[in-house]
Amino acid sequence: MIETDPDLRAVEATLFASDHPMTVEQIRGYVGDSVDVAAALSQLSEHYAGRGIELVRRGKTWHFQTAADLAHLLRREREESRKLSRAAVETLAIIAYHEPVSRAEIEAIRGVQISKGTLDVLMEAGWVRPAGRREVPGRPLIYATTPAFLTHFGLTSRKDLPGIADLKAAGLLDPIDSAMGEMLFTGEESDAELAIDVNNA
Amino acid sequence: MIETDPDLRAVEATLFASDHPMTVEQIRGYVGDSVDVAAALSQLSEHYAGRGIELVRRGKTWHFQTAADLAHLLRREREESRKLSRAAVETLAIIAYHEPVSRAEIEAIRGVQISKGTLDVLMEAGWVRPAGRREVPGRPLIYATTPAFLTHFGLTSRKDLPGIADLKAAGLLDPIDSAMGEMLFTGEESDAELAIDVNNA
Amino acid sequence: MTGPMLFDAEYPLRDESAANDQFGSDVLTIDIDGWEGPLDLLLALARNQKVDLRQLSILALVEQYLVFIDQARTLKLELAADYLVMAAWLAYLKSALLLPKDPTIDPSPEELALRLQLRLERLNAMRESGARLMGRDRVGRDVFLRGTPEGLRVVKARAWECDYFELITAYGQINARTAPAMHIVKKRQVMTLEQALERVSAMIGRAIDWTAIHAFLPPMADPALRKSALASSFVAALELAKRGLIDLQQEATFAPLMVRKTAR
Repeated sequence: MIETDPDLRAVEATLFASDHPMTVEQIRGYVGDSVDVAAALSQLSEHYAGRGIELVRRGKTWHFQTAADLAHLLRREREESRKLSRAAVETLAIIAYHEPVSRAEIEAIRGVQISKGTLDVLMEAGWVRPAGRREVPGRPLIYATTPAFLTHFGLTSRKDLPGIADLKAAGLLDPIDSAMGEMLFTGEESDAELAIDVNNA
Repeated sequence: MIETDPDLRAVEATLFASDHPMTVEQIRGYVGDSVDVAAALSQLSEHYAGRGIELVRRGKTWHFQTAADLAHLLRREREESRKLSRAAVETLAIIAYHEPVSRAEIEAIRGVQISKGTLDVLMEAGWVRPAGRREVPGRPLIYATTPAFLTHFGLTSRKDLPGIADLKAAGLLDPIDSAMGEMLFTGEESDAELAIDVNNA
Repeated sequence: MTGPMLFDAEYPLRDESAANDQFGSDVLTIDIDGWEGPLDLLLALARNQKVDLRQLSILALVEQYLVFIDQARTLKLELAADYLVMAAWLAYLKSALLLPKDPTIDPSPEELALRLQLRLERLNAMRESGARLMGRDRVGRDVFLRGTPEGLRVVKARAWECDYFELITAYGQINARTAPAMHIVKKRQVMTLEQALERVSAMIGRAIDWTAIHAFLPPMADPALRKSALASSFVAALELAKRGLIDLQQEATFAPLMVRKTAR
């Protein structure tokens, strides 16, 4: 009987008790080397399929979560997470679809400079991290998404990003046209925007 | 099939996501009045019986928890080994050879004071324990070794410890002695020069 | 075709636009602050053409942008420099597109228009992707992790290291260090004062003239013994001099000590 398999129980209990998603190696650290963790995980995720709780994989990590279609029941008393600004959402999307990208590349796509706070917000949320430097003059920092990004947005891997295959096929994720960028968008302050006297804040 | 019963799924997800144990009424507040929560709970607890996760009832409230017999998995020990300091090794040796001894006695034998931390480390290692008080003025604590000490050093009893004579025979008393000797008899000979030799006894 | 179309109500990021749909200039006064740069404005204008961005009429778009900027200026709104740079560039692009083709211009106006279009497509793609990303089942909003995880703990146990040899050596050293000090001096080969007296007295009979004291020393290899012999012989010489048997003489400090039998 599947329920009494001690390896399965051990993996199930470990993931259930953990307060963060775990990799196979991390789980093995708790249940012992003798357990085939990967096999147990795949059996478990089958077992939980269609239930109120699901076992899901995000990148290299696994965790239990409630089934997405039950959101309407549970959302009620949960606070909506603070809304991200439009600039932050776009910046996150650019990093996720193009990673790794430098700040200048993000700016070239958006056509404006990004204010300092935007990347900070994304890093504070744990979705974005600096991922080294680009070996070009100036050695700019480049940014990439984190495992927590995959977890939060329910992505098994970056290949799961909505529409990424189509965008790639359409050439929209190619390195940006720097000629045009230089012509139009060098060194301009974006925060000023269309600075107005008639602000309707 | 049990897994697809929507009422069951709803109750399962609600309890999983809740940050406190819930009564039947509280659960009903989430899943709706149409659901027979009590029946769903009893079906669920049957389903989870014997797995790594258990649905348990405490008084009027229900919650999920990791199976009690797997609690040992959730606590993983990581050993970090560190070398005992020179002072600690000497203190341990003195306790082993002279037990039970008070701190003042240890200091008298070592010829150096010991810091409080030294005895603490030996007790943390499980090799030394307080063994009552000496019935002298001030009633100082006295210390002795533990069975774990014998085990660690592979001794059947303290009588296995080599005596001073054994140590001497093994050359273990020599290092300091010979160093002193060299200092006295080589370095200084040149100064003697015309010293008149009266002590040729 | 300019003003009202700019603020199509379907553009979701600007709520106030619907009410001001009909009057371009009014719209400008209330909503001009919402743009995130000229490219953003261009994209909003482009979406108002309600065609696939790939079928976009760049000329119409350029026209709209220029009109928009013009209106902003008539309203004496202060325009950020980048909007004006874009306007200048678009005005150039417009004239280049309208004029008869000049094959010497590189890149050609058509090429530039294509690049502009691609940029708009890109920005649009990222904007839509961002929205789709935000709309996914997100942890904490749509799906939930366990409310009360027991948590996994790693308990750090410090293991102290010490082996048996270290232990007993340490004890040996304490003993060695604290044992009462006993000094043993090595037995050395020496020439005693008695030996020296005997030897010097015996030899002095033969020495008629001044002789260095070294000559009275026995031939010996060991320098230590030689020193001892020298010292003893020196003391012996003093003793013999005191008895009046020999004379001693030294010409200068550290000069050889000369010995001879007392002249009678």
